[in-house]
Amino acid sequence: ASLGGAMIAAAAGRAQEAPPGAALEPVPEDPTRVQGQPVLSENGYGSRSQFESEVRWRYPTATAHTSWSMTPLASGHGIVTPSGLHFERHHAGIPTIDPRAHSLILHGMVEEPLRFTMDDLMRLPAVSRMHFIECSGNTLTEWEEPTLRTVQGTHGLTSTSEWTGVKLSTLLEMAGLRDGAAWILAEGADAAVMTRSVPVGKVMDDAILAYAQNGEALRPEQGYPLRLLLPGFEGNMQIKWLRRLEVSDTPYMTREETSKYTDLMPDGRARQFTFVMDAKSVITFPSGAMRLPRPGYYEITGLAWSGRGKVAKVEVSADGGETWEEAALEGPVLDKCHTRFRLPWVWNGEEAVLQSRVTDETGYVQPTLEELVAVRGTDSVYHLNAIQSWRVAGDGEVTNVHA
Amino acid sequence: ASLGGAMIAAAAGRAQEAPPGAALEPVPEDPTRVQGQPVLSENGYGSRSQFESEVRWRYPTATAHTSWSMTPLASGHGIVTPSGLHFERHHAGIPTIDPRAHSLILHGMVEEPLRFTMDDLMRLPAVSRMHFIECSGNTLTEWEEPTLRTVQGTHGLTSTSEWTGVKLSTLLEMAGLRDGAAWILAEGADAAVMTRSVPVGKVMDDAILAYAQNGEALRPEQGYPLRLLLPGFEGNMQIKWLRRLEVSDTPYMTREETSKYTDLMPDGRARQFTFVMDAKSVITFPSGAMRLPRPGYYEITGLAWSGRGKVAKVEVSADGGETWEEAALEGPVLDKCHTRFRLPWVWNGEEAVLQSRVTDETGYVQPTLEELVAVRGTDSVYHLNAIQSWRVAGDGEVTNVHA
Amino acid sequence: DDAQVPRQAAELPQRLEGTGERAPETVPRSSAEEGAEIDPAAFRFGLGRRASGEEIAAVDIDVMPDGHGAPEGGGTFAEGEELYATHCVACHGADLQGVEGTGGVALIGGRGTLDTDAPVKTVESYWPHASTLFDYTQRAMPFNAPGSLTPDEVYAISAYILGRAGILDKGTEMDAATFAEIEMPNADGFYRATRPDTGPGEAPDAD
Amino acid sequence: DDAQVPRQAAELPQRLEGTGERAPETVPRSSAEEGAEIDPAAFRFGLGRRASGEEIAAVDIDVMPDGHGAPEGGGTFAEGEELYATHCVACHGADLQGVEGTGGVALIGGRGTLDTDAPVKTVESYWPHASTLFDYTQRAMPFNAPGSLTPDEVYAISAYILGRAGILDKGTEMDAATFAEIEMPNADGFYRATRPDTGPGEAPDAD
Ligand code: HEC
Ligand code: HEC
Ligand SMILES: [Ca+2]
Ligand SMILES: [Ca+2]
Ligand SMILES: [Ca+2]
Ligand SMILES: [Ca+2]
Ligand SMILES: [Ca+2]
Ligand SMILES: [Ca+2]
Ligand SMILES: [Co+2]
Ligand SMILES: [Co+2]
Repeated sequence: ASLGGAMIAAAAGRAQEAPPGAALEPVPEDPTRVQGQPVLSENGYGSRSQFESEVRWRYPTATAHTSWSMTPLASGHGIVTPSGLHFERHHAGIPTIDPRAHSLILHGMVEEPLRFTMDDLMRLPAVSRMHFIECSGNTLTEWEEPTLRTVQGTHGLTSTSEWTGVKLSTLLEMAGLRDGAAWILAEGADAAVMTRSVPVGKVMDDAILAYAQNGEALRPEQGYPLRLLLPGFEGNMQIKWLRRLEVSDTPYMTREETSKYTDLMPDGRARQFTFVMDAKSVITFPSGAMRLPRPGYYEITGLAWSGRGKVAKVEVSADGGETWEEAALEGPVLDKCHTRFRLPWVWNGEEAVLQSRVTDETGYVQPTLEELVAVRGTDSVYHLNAIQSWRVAGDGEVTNVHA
Repeated sequence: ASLGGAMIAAAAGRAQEAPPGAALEPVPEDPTRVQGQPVLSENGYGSRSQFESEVRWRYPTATAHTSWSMTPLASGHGIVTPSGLHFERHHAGIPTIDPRAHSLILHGMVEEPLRFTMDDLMRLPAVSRMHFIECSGNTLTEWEEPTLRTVQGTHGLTSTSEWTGVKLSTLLEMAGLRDGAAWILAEGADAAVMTRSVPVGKVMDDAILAYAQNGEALRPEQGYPLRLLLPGFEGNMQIKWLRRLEVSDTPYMTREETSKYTDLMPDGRARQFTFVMDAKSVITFPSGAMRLPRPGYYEITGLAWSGRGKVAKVEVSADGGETWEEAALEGPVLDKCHTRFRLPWVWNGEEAVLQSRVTDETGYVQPTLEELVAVRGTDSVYHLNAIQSWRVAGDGEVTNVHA
Repeated sequence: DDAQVPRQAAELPQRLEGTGERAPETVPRSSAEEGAEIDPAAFRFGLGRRASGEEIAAVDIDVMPDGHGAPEGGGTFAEGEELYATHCVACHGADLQGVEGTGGVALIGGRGTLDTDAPVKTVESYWPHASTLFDYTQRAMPFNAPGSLTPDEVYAISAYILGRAGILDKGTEMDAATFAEIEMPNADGFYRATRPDTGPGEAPDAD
Repeated sequence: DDAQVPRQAAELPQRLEGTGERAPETVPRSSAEEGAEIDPAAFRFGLGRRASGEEIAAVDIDVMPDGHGAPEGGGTFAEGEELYATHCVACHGADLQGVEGTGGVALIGGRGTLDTDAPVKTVESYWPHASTLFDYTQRAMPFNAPGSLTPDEVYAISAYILGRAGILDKGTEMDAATFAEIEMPNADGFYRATRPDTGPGEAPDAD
């Protein structure tokens, strides 16, 4: 039944291929007159339609092993990101790890150092939580001038999943923290042996050792078989392929918290440990490189999120920030999770500049780029959470602008 | 990079194949010493790990074109069902439909009959909701005696997704209902041209024409490009591959609401239009055909849901219903949606009978099989929502029992 | 000519000039006429359009219990006997008792079994309306070639099955008018139920 | 011998006798010793076990700013020069300015640029701790063969890079004791920030 990966020769002899993630089936002229594909046609694990082809887009770094790929937010729906489209950031590629050969060592300033197999971890008390993960490098091309053209390019380093795993606090309670314990080094089993230092306070609050994502095992790109989840903190800290946790009184000053993921300020000094992802929102429809076919009704929609808690409000402007209207928030509105907003809009065919602005439950309001640059300058690379502007021209072309 | 579908010859020459839904990559001895797979290694749509192999299981009907396959609930996590593992029920296979060739006709007792392309529908105001869908035939093998051995077999015809689409009430408002309109026929474009009559009240309340599931287009098995969603109603009514809606004053008495999906009672008469899925719960771990390796700590977990609203409480018994303890409900607890429950349990190595019992927000309490059979007899086929019992024997074997 | 080959699969999104990004999906264009009055609050979106009579007729295939929707034409038991032997017998059997392994079930028999421990539900014993037989056969049967029968053929086959079931006189020609007249044996066998059955909130069945 | 071939992929779940269902995944067995005292409320689950000294040593590779964790051994600029030419030059260049197209970035230069419009961040100009160079090289470089260098080699290459950066005297042998002594040019260039910067809830930077 399934011709997965194969090709169908069309009438005139042009070969056709299924998009990534799809299997190719013949398309009957009238589907009511011929039996469809049988139940379990794909051996028990289904795939998407051959008529759907949105894909992650890789930012063109010099090598594909240390690179990132971005979620096609423009074609998203609701708040769950399909696992196959979750953004990626790897510093040494995606390791292929046999879970039976994997273990987690917890040591350092603990009463008793512990070793867990994946089997051990799966037996411990579990939690499931929906959270976004955003790379703090998301939007880094946009500080000085509008650079990328689509919302996938400008904002695609954020995705939301339902994560399941063990609270890291459970493991720390088992091991017993020693006096003075303040930081935990998390280390991956990839070829970058990726490391970050995490404050113990955050870990005891809501850190999760996740082994599942959206109801099944973690995807390899997301750290199979085990990743650290630090809700609301920058993605780089949420170490994938986790193999080791070491407790100490001071941070480790790894390459990823000194050379990288520090924010260079205009005075030449740099902020370090800027963990939290400030509240941010973006309109995903209409968005860059689209073209509105003609004046008429359009539902403006997008995503809002905050590393500090829940989204409280999203406002939308169609005139570049002069006037704002409150958008509807789609429930459930969850802690440190993407929240979808929607606002009906009738486009009259004249130029418009669309913006969204989130307020989170702490009262923090998403800044304009101008406000942000006034504090940070344009060379801090990370944590650009400013209001995004999309210009709709008279002919319907939507472009990325600074407004 | 990806050898999707291909085979790797293992050291001793035994060929190995990736499980369905996975791509096969070489497994390095030490993943920290060799670059992993590059970013975008699967052309932009990722797949699951080659070490994960749970699959849907097809109930062995005579033909695979009218058959069903069941979600492997035992390996699930949280509440989202991976789209590739959502249960299936097709009466004439899965049609392959080009969305550009598909349209929806709304006619009958309306002021103005309307025709929508998929493009039209995608432009209308949208909603996103997380809901379970359960086939009312779920658990049908279990009326008289314990028959299937796993929770996949006994309860696998229920799954949860985040659905996005247009409220059907929006379309009815556009068309204008005529006086006396009471029922709507929904019709699919599959080879069964599947039809069900739906009360207008339900439709105006919360029916959705869904075109997306878990953040991307509907999967073909779930009705691509368009399905009807009737939160809390039996799955069969939630017509897939939807092509037509006709409004009338009386139900249509289709085959699926007379010959099937009616509940034969002991007096020989049958209940018709038993739409709502009563509250139900099941322990997914430990569950049938598992074996507890030895006495010790186990977290009992499972799913609860109600077609009438939210889950209010889940109680768990380890002694066949003599004593009950309240389980923790994992948030968010959503309307007409799977809710995960958890309860720590220390198994002492002696025989135990595990049961779960849900109470929904209307106060309804999941019945015992005895209570249900007292009213329904054992020949009504559909809507078996009784308490499920799993016996844990002294050697750790878990079996399906009536207790 | 490439332009005439319908694609059977989506191509990858185009690469954008300059950045190499993937183009977003094309913004859907409505099938509505241009210049419609738009007022979202009044459910006027300028999206979708009026369905024509032909468009409706092409899909409005249902037949209701009173015969509403039944097509023109007709057929007899005798015609049906031959058609059944051609199109149905392989799966439902010469005696209409079904054929194991095909999924084709028994179509007749089972009267008087519904209140027993082993109820047999067939068109004859269980189905409350004759229209359902016509409607279902027309839309879904024969299983290997659904939608392939003409209205005349479906009338004839229905007459044959109802005849074999002892419900319809073998001499009667079946047509649109027949539906209102036929008395199915189990016509009164159904009632609307109010559930739930058990526990707090219990409600009695409503007849 | 089949039993010795490690599977590189999971097989489909077994079929169960009688029903043909797919077997659920095997219930995980803990690596803990049997008979442990169990008290979930006190976080005693009888799951997992004590990590041995060897198990910890096998993965405890980090080196901290004060040299904590640095391995035994040492290396010189001269040794490092040769090793760099073998293992690093292809991507980071003979002048340590990086090589376009390889992803290998500049390792030296950039002093005095951090407060300009075009800051150049390198080990020399930006990195606050010498330990990070050793730690990172040991864990992640060379990119094409990570983890392949001996401690002596990493010490030598670090001495070479820091020497070329004008940070370490070319005559000094680098070893575990060196980390505490080296003064990185930008050692004082970092501070802990309290955000957010803007809007209600604004908080000033904490130095
Ligand atoms: C190739 C096999 C096959 C052929 C030929 C076939 N059928 Fe069927 N029939 C089936 C199957 C399979 C089902 C069950 C469909 C389902 O599960 O929804 C069925 C169901 C039915 C039902 C519904 C029975 C019930 O109790 O709900 C009727 C009525 C029916 N067929 C009539 C016919 C007629 C009339 C013909 C010939 C015109 C025909 N069938 C030809 C396989 C067949
Ligand atoms: C095959 C190419 C290649 C080789 C050989 C190589 N590197 Fe690198 N190096 C890279 C890449 C690519 C990166 C960036 C890695 C990332 O994105 O995380 C890097 C990063 C670094 C960095 C971090 C730079 C910064 O500013 O954060 C240092 C230090 C470094 N390499 C040192 C070395 C040393 C020392 C060697 C030899 C022992 C070496 N490299 C060999 C490609 C290479
Ligand atoms: Ca799409
Ligand atoms: Ca699994
Ligand atoms: Ca009709
Ligand atoms: Ca019986
Ligand atoms: Ca250490
Ligand atoms: Ca600059
Ligand atoms: Co990052
Ligand atoms: Co069903």
